[in-house]
Amino acid sequence: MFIQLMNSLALGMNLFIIAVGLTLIFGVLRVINFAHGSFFMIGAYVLYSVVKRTGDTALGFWGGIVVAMLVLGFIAWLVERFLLRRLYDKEHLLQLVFTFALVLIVGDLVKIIWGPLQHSISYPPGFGGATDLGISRYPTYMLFLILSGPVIAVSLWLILEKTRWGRIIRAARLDRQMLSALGVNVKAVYSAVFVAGAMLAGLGGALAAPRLAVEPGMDALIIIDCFIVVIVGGLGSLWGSFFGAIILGVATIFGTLIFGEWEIVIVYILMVAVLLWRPWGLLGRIEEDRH
Amino acid sequence: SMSADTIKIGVLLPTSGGGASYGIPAENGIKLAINEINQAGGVNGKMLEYFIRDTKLKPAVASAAARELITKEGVHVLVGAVSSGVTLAMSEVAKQEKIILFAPISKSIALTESKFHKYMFQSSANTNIEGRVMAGVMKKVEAGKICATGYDYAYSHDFFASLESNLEEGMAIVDTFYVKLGTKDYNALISQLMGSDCDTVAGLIWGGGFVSMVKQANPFGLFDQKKFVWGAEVGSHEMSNSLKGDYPEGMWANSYDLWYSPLSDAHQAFLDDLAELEGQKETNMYPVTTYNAVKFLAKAIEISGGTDSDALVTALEGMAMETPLGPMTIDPETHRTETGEFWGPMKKIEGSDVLRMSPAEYVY
Amino acid sequence: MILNVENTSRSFSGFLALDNVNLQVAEGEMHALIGPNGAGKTTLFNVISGLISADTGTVSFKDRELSRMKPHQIVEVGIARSFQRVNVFPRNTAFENVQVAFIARNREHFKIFAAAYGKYTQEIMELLILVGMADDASTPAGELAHGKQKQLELAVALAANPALLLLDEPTAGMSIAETMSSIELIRDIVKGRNLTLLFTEHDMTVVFEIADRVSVLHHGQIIATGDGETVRNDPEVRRVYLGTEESES
Amino acid sequence: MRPRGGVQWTLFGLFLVALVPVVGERYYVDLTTQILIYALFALSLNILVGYCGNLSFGHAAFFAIGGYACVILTTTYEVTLIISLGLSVLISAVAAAAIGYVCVRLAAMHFAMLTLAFSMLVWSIAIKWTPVTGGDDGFVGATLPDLISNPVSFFYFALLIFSTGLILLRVICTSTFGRAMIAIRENETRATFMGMDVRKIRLQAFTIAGAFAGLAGALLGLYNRGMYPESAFWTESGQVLIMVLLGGMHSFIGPVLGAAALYILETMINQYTEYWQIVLGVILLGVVLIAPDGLAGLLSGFRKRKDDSVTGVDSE
Amino acid sequence: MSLLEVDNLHVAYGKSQALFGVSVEVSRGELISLVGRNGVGKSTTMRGIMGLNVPNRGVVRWKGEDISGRDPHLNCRDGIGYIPEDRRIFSDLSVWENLDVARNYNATSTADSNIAKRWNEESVFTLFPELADLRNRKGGVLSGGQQQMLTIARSLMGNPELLLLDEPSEGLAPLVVSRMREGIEQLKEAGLSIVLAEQNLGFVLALSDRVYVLEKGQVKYSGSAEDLKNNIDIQKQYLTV
Ligand SMILES: Nc1ncnc2c1ncn2[C@@H]1O[C@H](COP(=O)(O)OP(=O)(O)OP(=O)(O)O)[C@@H](O)[C@H]1O
Ligand SMILES: Nc1ncnc2c1ncn2[C@@H]1O[C@H](COP(=O)(O)OP(=O)(O)OP(=O)(O)O)[C@@H](O)[C@H]1O
Ligand SMILES: [Mg+2]
Ligand SMILES: [Mg+2]
Repeated sequence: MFIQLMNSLALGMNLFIIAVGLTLIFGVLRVINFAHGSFFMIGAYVLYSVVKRTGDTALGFWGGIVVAMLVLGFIAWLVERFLLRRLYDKEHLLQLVFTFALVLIVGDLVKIIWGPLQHSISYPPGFGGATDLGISRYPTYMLFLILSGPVIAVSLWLILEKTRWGRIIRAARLDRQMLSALGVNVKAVYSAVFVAGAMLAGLGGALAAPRLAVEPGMDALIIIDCFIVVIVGGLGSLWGSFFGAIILGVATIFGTLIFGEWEIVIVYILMVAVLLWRPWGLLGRIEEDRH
Repeated sequence: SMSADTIKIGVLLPTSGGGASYGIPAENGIKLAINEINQAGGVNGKMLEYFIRDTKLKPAVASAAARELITKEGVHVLVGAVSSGVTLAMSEVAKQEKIILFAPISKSIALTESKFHKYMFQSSANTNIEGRVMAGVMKKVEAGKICATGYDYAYSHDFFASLESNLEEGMAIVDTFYVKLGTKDYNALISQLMGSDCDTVAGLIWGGGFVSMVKQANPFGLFDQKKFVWGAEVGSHEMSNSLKGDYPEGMWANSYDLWYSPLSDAHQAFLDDLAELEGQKETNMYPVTTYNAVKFLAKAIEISGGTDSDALVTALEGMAMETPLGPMTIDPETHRTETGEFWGPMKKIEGSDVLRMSPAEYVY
Repeated sequence: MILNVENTSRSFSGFLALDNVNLQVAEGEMHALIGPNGAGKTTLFNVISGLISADTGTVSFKDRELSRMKPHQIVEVGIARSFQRVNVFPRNTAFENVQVAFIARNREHFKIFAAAYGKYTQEIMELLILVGMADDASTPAGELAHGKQKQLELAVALAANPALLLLDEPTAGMSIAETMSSIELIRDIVKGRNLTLLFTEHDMTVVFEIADRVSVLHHGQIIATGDGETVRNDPEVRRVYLGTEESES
Repeated sequence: MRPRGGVQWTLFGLFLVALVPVVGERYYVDLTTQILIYALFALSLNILVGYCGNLSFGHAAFFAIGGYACVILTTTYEVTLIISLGLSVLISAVAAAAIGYVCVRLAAMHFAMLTLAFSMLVWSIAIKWTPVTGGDDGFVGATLPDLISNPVSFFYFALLIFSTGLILLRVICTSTFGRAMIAIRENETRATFMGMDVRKIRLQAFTIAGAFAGLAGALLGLYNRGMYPESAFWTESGQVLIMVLLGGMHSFIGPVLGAAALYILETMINQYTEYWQIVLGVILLGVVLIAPDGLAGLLSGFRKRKDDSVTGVDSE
Repeated sequence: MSLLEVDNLHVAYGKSQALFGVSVEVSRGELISLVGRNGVGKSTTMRGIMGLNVPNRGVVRWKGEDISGRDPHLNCRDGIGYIPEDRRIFSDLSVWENLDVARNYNATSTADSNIAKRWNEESVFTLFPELADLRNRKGGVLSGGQQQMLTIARSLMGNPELLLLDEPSEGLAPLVVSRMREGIEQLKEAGLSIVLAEQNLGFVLALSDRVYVLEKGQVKYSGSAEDLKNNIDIQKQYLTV
């Protein structure tokens, strides 16, 4: 039972790290970024490339994570600066087609660069085994995931709520034009948010990589989980996606244990149930998307 | 491109997304077979040509592409696909259009049982055979109480049914744990396996899922607890290559082909040619399956003297052929040929960080 | 009394926006609701029209209790409203804006086989002429000048054929010229069609020009009711709302 | 403003399509049949997205329900074609009404995500309910009456159904109900205070859209002689949504163009390269950046009447 | 040299042209008003100056430099403050946060201007004392008048030299209107230059140095407030019935 709870948390925290970027981007840019899964995938692949060169060293792994985030930041900057930016004042939904196009392109590029076969990354040195927690032994890397989730959540929360930067980001999601008339370079804010969201996806991908096969198609699987997390938690809400991720983690693990292969149905029933109980998600607010 | 007077083979394989790791290597087998045949002067003086379409792992897409290949490109036979659902959908098109569909990879028994029709041929080891083969392995490892695990879909269900019915006295499946197809998190399953009092685990989780499962189970020490017999071709070189030292040592696993374990000179020659085509000594396991399929079809065309489907069916029924993996014969009743697979325990080899099947035995 | 608001309160997370309000509006009367910013005027309109619910108290219209009704049902019993901030269908033409109102009024919004084209052309044009917008029929509402949009809102509200009209600051943001003509227009329509009017306004010229009676809301409470003169001279109203110099014009 | 403006053009277009089997090879007959099916599917979605302003990510659910219902009825229960077609439309409509009843309580993205959740529920049921649906292998081998079992006769059958659907949807969109949907899309609060029961109208739109999606799904099931769970998967909903957006959601006929364009692109590129994703992706990027009003917007750009396409009322 | 010079400005919304060559000039310390009926282009002129609408013809000169079509945030950093007619408070942010977002850390313009006062929370709270009590309340739930004060205060946080003030009295209670008037007078005394758009003629005439009368996107009359007060013809023709 204890192990299962820990498992749920580890899964949930990993999902949170990936999904929080999605909710951040949606919260400010109002773009539903289908390419978020693609960013996740690139993160994992970049880490793979780095580790392949450096061998299984600590520096290789942790440095690779940083490289993965930087690469994604750069890609996201290019995408935002030269393409996405031109769509903000166009028909809103067309951004969906845009991000869908990105998914297609990245899908093929990954196949071209890294080949069609699956790859695997070892746990970083010192994280491959289990740690004694008194009650039982538990995989060290998963403990690390469980701890890194709240760290990222709290840091993001501090940035958003307690810094001027965060206030500007929150204002940008409310009224972009007015903010610009108040002397804030909103274009740069949008760029920064998109880049930050993509870097978080890359971080999530890199952190998840040692526990997964790095292979084409991993983008399509993760994005739907991210959607569930973000919707259950409440669109655009940081803590919402935190708790949404934990709920999905619990539902997946305990769903499998209790309902076996019917877990597939359970997760969606749960999502429907949450939305019926709280239409705007756990911590979401009513969307004023008209006017 | 080539003249209208070629023999055209329509190939349907997943080449994008999650299916690419099967489809793209499988295409190499087609290329190799066609190159060989064309260099030897073709079939009855005609060159072979193939047209490949991505199934995108979607049955409806595959059906439409199959129809397009037949009506637009005018292909004479079809080869494919990987996943059973997709192959079944294509089989329906083959039936309507009266074009042979040769399935070298899909293991569904429905193809040649409940949904059987005249134009359907299958050269993979289907779940009936695979289950029987695995039962043999179980005997070898003295499996005792078995718990079975696999993705929740027809392949696993059929497979375990066959395994169960072929098990020796004193062995039985005591627990069965299905997980949803495409699962990324195996922690619940790992706990269930660790909690079960079985002696041996019979596994069918394949591809990237197997990688994830192993990576997640290693820190828990799952693989030290029980014996493991794993189907679904996770014994392939590709798989051990990607997992390297993380691969659970001692696990019994299988593979369509092994570049380091030639069965014969003919097999070695095939592997050498493939190595040249792929530009790597350590070749993939899928090419041999599609290679054989093309060879069968080419021979049937040669014998029947044309591309008329009905004549081809007649030629294929009962056809025997030497293949890199030894002699194969198509049963005239079931339209199937028994393909074996390499089975053996995975061992660390000195001087390499990749595990190998040792000893590898070709069984069917 | 056509409209009867009794002991109505409403709070927003602890803040009491309406505090035990009692308000009666007589049939055929033009009743102004004034008060400082944040007094609760719009909130009261929202309660009457069903956009938000009251915490306590009752609202009845022609002796029918409104509290349990949904907004569209309240429209059906004869209450139409305009909004403080202009609220039209910006991408549709003025004509289409009014047409939709007619469709709704005649409960044709569920009919999938009743062709909309050309429907109610005559009624719509009459109404547009009435509010002085005959020339703007085919202009998208979003491109109309502010004042015209307010007039369009009036036309839309009238299309519902209401007995009671709730107008939230009908002349806010209008130029002097437009304010003057709007006053005329509203007065003519209300009297001509025998409607009852309840409106809010910060322009005292408008208030004292057309209101038969005035109620003053302050901190969610009605602090004075009466004819224009009485209210204008009420010291409390002067203190919290009008100030010493009551209005510029 | 005149709704009749495009009728001649539409009839002419249908007439041209009807000529395909006469002038074109078998392949083009097949291709057109599939485009007609997806065009009908996209048209049905546009009721929701373009007219009612409700973004649905789960429209494939009704497509799949209609498809499964039809093949199961004709094959397992041997019901005659016309009756099973009618029944599958009815079943999808009922399913849409039930699911819609819950979904229309939400707006915007939440509505979108709830529809997504329901469609994934339908998908997982299609996979798990093996005795009826054939499970993950799909329902294969549906029987077809001889009358439509040949590709050309099936083509005319599909064209007939498509035309009927097109005309019915056109009538619905230009009806007073159509105006009400547009009003809700433009400004829900205002529509409410005109006396409209917004939820009911949205539910009605959802049901109608589901019914026509079911009809399109039934056609696909018959055409493929089988139905597969993939048809309910969210990517299928995503694809049809892209068709609508690509074609232009503020125009009645836009989704048809979008469906044709995307379907042809996907098939054609798959024929020329294994790297179809990258080619299609780049083309989509180009379209989005060059023609942000969709293909219909691009076309109507040539024909000055842009104001109509903005109101979304009467453009063709 | 004038502080702001608008020369022959043309602005369109999509295909519909709203301004047809508006020319306006503002000197340091001056308060000028734009008046006219609804829809004549007062707000559009301001939006054109601010860079929120890109002019299709004409020039906006700020301290002699051509700034037409430049990004609004650069104009703001250069000393132009904008107060829109619809207020546009950041509803989810508290009053203090609304102010903080608009803070201009590198208000270089202030150094070389003759504005004595450098605005910060304290000084705006002194100007609008009721905001001080509301500093932790969310902007979205303020009443209309409070929001109007916050909008002005927010704009001041950028330490502008010129304020574009669009209909500050709309929707305000009479008492607040007169306080607003005092507030604007204070700003003017503090050395700010102001462009005011207003319907309330009394308000305009009492405050302005000069007045521009607009009609259909063009300036039809300009002169001192005094002159306009006496020019009943112009008033009749463009302002009243
Ligand atoms: N949804 C809400 N949540 C919290 N407070 C609210 C809400 N709606 C209104 N209020 C508060 O209720 C009070 C009354 O607001 P209301 O809009 O009714 O004022 P009003 O009299 O119409 O003012 P004005 O003349 O400025 O329009 C205000 O203090 C406002 O902040
Ligand atoms: N977003 C817009 N889209 C299209 N046209 C617009 C838009 N905003 C304003 N207009 C048009 O531009 C013209 C000028 O409008 P503007 O808002 O500048 O006038 P104004 O003088 O400020 O009026 P008001 O006193 O009502 O605020 C008007 O005809 C108006 O209809
Ligand atoms: Mg109000
Ligand atoms: Mg204005």
